[in-house]
Amino acid sequence: MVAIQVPDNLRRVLDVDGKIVPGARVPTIAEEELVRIYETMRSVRLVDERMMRIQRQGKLAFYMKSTGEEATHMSVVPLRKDDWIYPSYREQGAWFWRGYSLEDFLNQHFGNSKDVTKGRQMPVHHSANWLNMVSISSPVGTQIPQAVGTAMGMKISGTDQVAMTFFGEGTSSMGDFHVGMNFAGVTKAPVIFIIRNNGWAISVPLEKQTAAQSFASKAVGYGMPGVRVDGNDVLAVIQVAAEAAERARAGLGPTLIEAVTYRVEGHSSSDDPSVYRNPAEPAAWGPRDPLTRMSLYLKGRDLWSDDIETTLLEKVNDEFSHYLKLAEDLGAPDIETLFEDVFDEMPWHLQEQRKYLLAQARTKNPHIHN
Amino acid sequence: MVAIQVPDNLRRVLDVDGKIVPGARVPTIAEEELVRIYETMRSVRLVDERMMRIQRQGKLAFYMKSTGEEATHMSVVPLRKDDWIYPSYREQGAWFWRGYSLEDFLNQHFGNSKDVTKGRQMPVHHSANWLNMVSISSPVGTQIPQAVGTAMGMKISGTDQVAMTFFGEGTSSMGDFHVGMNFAGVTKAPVIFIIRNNGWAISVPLEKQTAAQSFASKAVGYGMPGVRVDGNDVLAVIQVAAEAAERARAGLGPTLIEAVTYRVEGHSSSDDPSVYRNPAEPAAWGPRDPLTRMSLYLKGRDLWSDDIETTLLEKVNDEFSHYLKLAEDLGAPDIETLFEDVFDEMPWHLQEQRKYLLAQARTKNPHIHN
Amino acid sequence: MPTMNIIQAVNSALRIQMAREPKAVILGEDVGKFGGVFRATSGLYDEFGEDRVIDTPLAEAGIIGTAIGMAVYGMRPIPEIQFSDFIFPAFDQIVNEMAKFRYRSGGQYPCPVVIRTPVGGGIRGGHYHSQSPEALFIHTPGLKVVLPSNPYDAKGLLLSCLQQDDPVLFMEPKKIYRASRGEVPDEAYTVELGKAKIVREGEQVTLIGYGAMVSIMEEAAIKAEEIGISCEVIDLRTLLPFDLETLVESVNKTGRAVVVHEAPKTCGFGAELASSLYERCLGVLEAPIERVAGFDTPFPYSLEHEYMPNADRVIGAIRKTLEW
Amino acid sequence: MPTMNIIQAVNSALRIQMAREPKAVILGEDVGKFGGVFRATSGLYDEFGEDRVIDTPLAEAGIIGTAIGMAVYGMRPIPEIQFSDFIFPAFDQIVNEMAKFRYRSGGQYPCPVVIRTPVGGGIRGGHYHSQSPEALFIHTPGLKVVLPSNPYDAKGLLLSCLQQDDPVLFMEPKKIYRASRGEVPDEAYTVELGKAKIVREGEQVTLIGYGAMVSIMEEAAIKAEEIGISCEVIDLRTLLPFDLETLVESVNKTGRAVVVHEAPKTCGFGAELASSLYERCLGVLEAPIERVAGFDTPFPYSLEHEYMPNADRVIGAIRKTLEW
Ligand SMILES: Cc1ncc(C[n+]2csc(CCOP(=O)(O)OP(=O)(O)O)c2C)c(N)n1
Ligand SMILES: Cc1ncc(C[n+]2csc(CCOP(=O)(O)OP(=O)(O)O)c2C)c(N)n1
Ligand SMILES: [Mg+2]
Ligand SMILES: [Mg+2]
Repeated sequence: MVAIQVPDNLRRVLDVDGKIVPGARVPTIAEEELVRIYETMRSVRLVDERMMRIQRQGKLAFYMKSTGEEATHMSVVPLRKDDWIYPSYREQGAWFWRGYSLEDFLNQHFGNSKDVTKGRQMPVHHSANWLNMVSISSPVGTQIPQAVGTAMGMKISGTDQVAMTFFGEGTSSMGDFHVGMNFAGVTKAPVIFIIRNNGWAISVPLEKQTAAQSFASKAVGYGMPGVRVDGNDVLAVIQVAAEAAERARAGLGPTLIEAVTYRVEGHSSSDDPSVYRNPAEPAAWGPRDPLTRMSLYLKGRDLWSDDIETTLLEKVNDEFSHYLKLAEDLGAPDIETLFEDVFDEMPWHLQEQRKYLLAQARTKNPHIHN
Repeated sequence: MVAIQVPDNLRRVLDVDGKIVPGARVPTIAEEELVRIYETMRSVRLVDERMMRIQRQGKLAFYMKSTGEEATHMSVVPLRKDDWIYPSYREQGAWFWRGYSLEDFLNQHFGNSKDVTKGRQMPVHHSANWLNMVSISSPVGTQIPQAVGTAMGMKISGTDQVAMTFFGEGTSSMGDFHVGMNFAGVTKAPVIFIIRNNGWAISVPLEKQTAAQSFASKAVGYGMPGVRVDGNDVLAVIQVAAEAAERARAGLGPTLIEAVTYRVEGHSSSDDPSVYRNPAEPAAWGPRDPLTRMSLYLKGRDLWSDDIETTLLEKVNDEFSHYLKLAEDLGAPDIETLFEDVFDEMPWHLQEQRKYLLAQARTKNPHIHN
Repeated sequence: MPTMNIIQAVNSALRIQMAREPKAVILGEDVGKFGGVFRATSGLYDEFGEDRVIDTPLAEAGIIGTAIGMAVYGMRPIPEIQFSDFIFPAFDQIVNEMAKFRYRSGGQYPCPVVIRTPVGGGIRGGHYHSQSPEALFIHTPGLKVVLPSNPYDAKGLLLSCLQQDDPVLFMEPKKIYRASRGEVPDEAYTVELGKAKIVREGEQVTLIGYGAMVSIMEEAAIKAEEIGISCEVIDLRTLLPFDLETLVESVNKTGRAVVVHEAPKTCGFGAELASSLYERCLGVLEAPIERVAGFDTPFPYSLEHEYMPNADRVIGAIRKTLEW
Repeated sequence: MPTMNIIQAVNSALRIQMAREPKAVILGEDVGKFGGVFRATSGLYDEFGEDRVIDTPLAEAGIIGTAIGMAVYGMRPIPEIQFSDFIFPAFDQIVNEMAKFRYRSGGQYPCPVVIRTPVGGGIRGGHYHSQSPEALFIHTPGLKVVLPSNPYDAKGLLLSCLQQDDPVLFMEPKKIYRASRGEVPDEAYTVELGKAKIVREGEQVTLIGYGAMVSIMEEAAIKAEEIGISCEVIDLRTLLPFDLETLVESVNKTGRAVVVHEAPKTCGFGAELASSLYERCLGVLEAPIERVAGFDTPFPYSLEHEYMPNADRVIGAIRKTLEW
């Protein structure tokens, strides 16, 4: 009943002290990009904390932190701009890496009039077609066959684009995981599956999720390679994702990557892990923190310092406060928007309902005659 | 695009000449039971042919033959009477082995007033609770998690019963296969999964069904043993099923068995395989016929002869003709039965609809006044 | 008598059933140690053990598929679907299997699965934590559908469901899970399935609804009374088989009706209720039956309050029936 | 002009779309070499290759899930579900994903998937090859639902669906797949979505239905005429958005209506049509709207003919509206 995994047979690049593991395949990354990777991860940690704080203050209905899992988000680093991503709900860093702004991020959470999704979804359900980041959906696993379909489309169209999709280890139990993986195997679609194995699906530990030796081993059933990587080692994550992307672009088909990490916090702002989880468990994961490892590595290469970190945090903090204020001050989207985008053109029944609601909104608390 | 599989690494007991393969684990079966096994398989072959003939004569809406796959049905031989079976639609022999009569069999196909399922389902959809054989359902794969649930119930109740379920290799692509297998792995439910890999799912060959090396290899993803057996070798089928049943009864959990066989005929009476399949392919499977192998084996042990076979065929033929006549002569179930068994007790709206239909039936072609 | 909210009432019914029926099994996501994300199964894992209160893998098709296998084997499974928005991966198992098992086996295999699932909006859940899919199940022959509006009924109806032999979808109005409180006996009792409840008597307009909409209707009825309109309020409680007799009696008296539900209007249960009433009461109806329902859009997030029926909208409909 | 049956008309529409739209892709079980179990995709695999006419693994959730992924990427997928009874494993992908994609992305990701699937009874298929689940999809905001009754409409409606930008469930009445024949141009043309067709004009009773029920209604109308009753017959063609205007106009003229469908009565589409009509036409209605529908049982096998609506039953209903 303890979800700590012995991280055996994991692909690794950095050890816990931020040193390169002897013999590791190290990804080729320019220095400024290395820094940007760490900055993104560090910013996510900060943003998560601030978001949860405003949630606790009652300003936000809901939030989900990704604390401890930030390195897994960086699977997107080897992708090109024209590659497509189907995220789950716990990959904040992937969004920021692709260029999603803190402003968009906050507006979505507040579902305000500037939210690009028009206040249609709960917090943490982003969508950005200009980044080829597909709308997050709450039902888990539905994105898996969809990502495969996009990859099939890429292949049919003769491009060398790649699709990537993220999901938690719990989600691997859904039927959609199976059908998606199987279609990908058969069609050799250029798709990369990232299982964020964080040990828990809300209150359910991984050993109640599957009896398989590992999640990566599930790849056997689909005739594709399965790779297990230390999900708290950002360079290893990037390396295995880069290899998978190369395979996919070369027409060799899909890859399943299991990034072994840990959900240090509760599932969401609605959760209370103390009810079901031994507090010693998250504590034990502390030394494996992906931020510590990467910052030690960067410091070792003289690319990072505590001062730079302080400056970064100040900057992100300020930016956050700035956009938070803006986001809070904006109202909800116009009532009319309720009826838009159900269809391309609004059919008569929705026009009628819109008219009714607008009239009703005007005559609130109507004076009633009998 | 040719679905013949090199039957490598298959568990085997009999070679194509009906001789015991050196070193094989041979199931312990009494002589009269050996004969009964062959008789059942041989009877299925005959019944299949007669059924298809009456279908072609327009007496029957639909039929599905199991020609060439009869040995796989015998997976049920090691089971006890109190074990449960969730069949798919192509295991005629399993029904007869358990004691389902030719009379019940024919009545079901005619959906007549003596059909125990009250004419509710298409031909080949049997149900027999007195044999712990659960109703066949057309949507493929739904029986898989159900069988697991029954096995979970057996375990929770502290019995040492076992559940077995059958399905085709095509059905392994369904989400329900995955969720069923996964629940079984996690709960260590006493269940045996028999994949009848007959190479085809209607017109789709197995290589378009999965990219996995074998269907048995899918067991890896669920932490259970996967066994590949020559599905045309009835003694091997029985042996691996017996081992799986023993494992299950000992509390060691589920087993996946892939019985490699071949669909010699069309998918069903509605199918025309010449549109999509090279006729050389079924021909090549001839020498592997499970009946030939078993009859050679029995003859080698002086348990069978051509004369005995002729007698058997005559007996089954006569019995078939007898019950066919009876089944044909019976009418459809009473109209009232349409409304029974929707619920335990008939609610008002069904009572009302029943009353309406009965009245309508009486006033057919009513004289209309304006 | 103790006071309970709906969660506590459900929990009490489950505890009674688990204690008296050794074949009863609870299964679902997070129903074990955690006691369910809404805490409806709280304490049951400790009391009845992990064999009978099962945290399943994350797969609704598996939860319902295995529950069906348990039920036909003779167990009494009580699966939980965490939100009714997540019931669709199990839709095939529910509509093609659970609902038809008894029928297709010619009565040989009853399938008494009681699925519990929270339903409806009002918790800022957006379109994946707010849907009201009851009509889909009412349209599926072979299922009973129950949806209580208060703690007393929740416990009594659930205990009724658990004692009968048909599959049931027991939907719980999550908006008022905690807000609706009332006296509930600690011991076992039943509320009869298939019987609506007249929550408030009145003369001029019949208001018909269920679940979280009942208090909305009551609020509207009170406001209407203030301005001299007398409304009868009926809580359906069982949606299938629904209690048409009680509705017909009421509409024969009032001559007007308003049907209220959260689900989208088009092809919603309101259409069935209205059509059935027209068929019986056309002669007495003084005005068209009004349907106050969710709009035909996915359930929104920011505009949730604009989306959901409220007392004002019900009053608007009442007025329309009077002014026709 | 050539004569075609419905299968051939569908095949012709698909061939036109595949030839003119390089992003169009057909996928499903047995749609390739075999040309579909009903042969609707016959010849297309040879003509357009296995990249664009894809025999998928046996998994409806995968067929629709991948079609969605293709559509949001910009392709024009046309998945086939072999029987609409087997659509339920894909139900979650359809109602939670395909239907809501455009909405939940704030309009960023349209999802133009056109699902084709045979529907209805009359082929001795028992309850798993005969169901009519249209109401479930009509109740789901974001989906268009189309169901033609003849070859000409089948081709023209399908071509309309393939040219617009919303997800569609295109249901094909399998009972009359081959029996319904008529003149169909070889070239491309469209039949407008959302428009019903008055198949037969009449004065006293409006008969409303779709798909295989249209010929049943016509048969009833002819028989009714023989005994002096004049019926107007309307083929809805598009079920969502449905053409209420045409229905209202007709009922305003006749004052009576009978709605016919194969699906179970309770919470069927008939309830919506009737309720909508009452809301607009209560003043002119001379009698309750009659619903002639399948019974609220699973679709049977031996008693299929007793189950399905027929002309006699429609005449019974016509008579009821006249005798009320
Ligand atoms: C189909 C479906 N069922 C249930 C839920 C409720 N739910 C939300 S997240 C979650 C656990 C997911 O666990 P995992 O896949 O491991 O991802 P993680 O939260 O750990 O990142 C559950 C059960 C859901 N969103 N969708
Ligand atoms: C969910 C579902 N989808 C489609 C079908 C139609 N169908 C019936 S049998 C079949 C092929 C099954 O192939 P396989 O599992 O290999 O079994 P086999 O027929 O070879 O015994 C298909 C696609 C179905 N019955 N159920
Ligand atoms: Mg997890
Ligand atoms: Mg097969």
